[in-house]
Amino acid sequence: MTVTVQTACFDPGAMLNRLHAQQLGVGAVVGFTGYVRDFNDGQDVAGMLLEHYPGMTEKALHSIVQQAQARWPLLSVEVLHRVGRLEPGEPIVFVGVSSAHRAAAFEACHFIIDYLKTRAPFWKKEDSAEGPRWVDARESDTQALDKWRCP
Amino acid sequence: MTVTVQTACFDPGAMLNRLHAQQLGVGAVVGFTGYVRDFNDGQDVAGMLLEHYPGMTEKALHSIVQQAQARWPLLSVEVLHRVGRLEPGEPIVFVGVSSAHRAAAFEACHFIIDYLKTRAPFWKKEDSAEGPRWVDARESDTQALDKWRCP
Amino acid sequence: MINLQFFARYREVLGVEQQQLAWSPELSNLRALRDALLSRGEDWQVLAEPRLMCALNQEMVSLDAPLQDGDEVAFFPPVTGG
Amino acid sequence: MINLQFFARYREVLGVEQQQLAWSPELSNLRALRDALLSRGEDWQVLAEPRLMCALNQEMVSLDAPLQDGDEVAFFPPVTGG
Repeated sequence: MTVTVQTACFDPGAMLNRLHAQQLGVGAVVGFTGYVRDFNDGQDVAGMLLEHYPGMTEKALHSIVQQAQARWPLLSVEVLHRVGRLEPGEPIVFVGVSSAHRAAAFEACHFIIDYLKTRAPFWKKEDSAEGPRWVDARESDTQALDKWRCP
Repeated sequence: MTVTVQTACFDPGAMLNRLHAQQLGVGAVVGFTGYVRDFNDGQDVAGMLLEHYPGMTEKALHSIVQQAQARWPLLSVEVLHRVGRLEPGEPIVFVGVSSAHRAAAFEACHFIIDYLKTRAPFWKKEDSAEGPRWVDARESDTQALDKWRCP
Repeated sequence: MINLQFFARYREVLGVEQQQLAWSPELSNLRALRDALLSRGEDWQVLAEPRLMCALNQEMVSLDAPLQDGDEVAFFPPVTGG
Repeated sequence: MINLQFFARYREVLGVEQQQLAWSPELSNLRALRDALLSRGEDWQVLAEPRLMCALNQEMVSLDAPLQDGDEVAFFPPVTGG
């Protein structure tokens, strides 16, 4: 398991390929990449600044990955999240999971990004034509957690 | 949308990166890669031969992708499946989807591989210590389709 | 004419990959065609498997699908790609 | 001592990023600490927002979490990463 928080840009394809390297028990790899869009909540976005809570960020991400590992049989997990200045089209976050079978890989990857969205201390400030604005949390991100509640 | 059936090996990371290239409306990319494992159904696997139904294969894959596009708002879709001789550790299949938001990308990618598993005319013949054997279809792959039935 | 095709284990058991077959009105659907093939001998009983899959003109269909002269028909075991 | 931190919009509104605060037994939990901060003036009413989030020693907790001398406490708006 690797958790990385960095300002530098990264190559999602290279992250994806790391999840298989040399592991002949891996049958399925699922990777999620989040990108900066040029449009959000009805406004053009010229870029953004990503703030975080150093120290807590890494702890929160490790905790989320550990919850996923306790719930699904995973072989490896990679989480990378950028902070600082980002331009439209750049990748923000990568979550990749490998497993023997696909259902575990899909569910664990989706679980990790859903929890990251509501539990990891990152905040986006977008540059729009009307000046910078803090992005509002989406109710839909909180609702997304409902599907992971144990029955 | 691109659907490819080929004997040559491929680079999952390069496939993943193609799903974003130049599209500033893409917020989420989800990629699934299936690999040849060195072990299946209790036996070591030394490699496999993948047979398919040329002509129907491409039609079936296009049809599955079109169903996904009708159900979720997708920006691009890439499906690649290999045929012929494959060694343990090699990638067999890649399904990648891009969308503005993550839920659509996760669900569509998972839907496409679930349908591919039960609806696209591919057959695996594994080389094991006891000689070659045709892989049996899994009941769990048929059951996996249940989650995609419309309520 | 019906263009018949067999894949994977069925292809191996039958020793047949492709075959032309004269169409006749009794071959009204894929089930009638399958039943006619069963009468060919022991190897052909593989087509009686409950999980038999079939395609008509390269689309998966059930054995109830109607058959016409000129159709391409394929029989195969459950698919195992991905 | 309590090590107080504010992030994102709260940091900007309050003009404070980090602050030390003397601990006392009345500051029994995070809610008591938050309420004490509200009395500092108008800007501080931002901490009355119903969606206020808080962390105690870098773990997300509710306002009911008990507070001890030496703790690190952070207040911030709902997170928006990913």
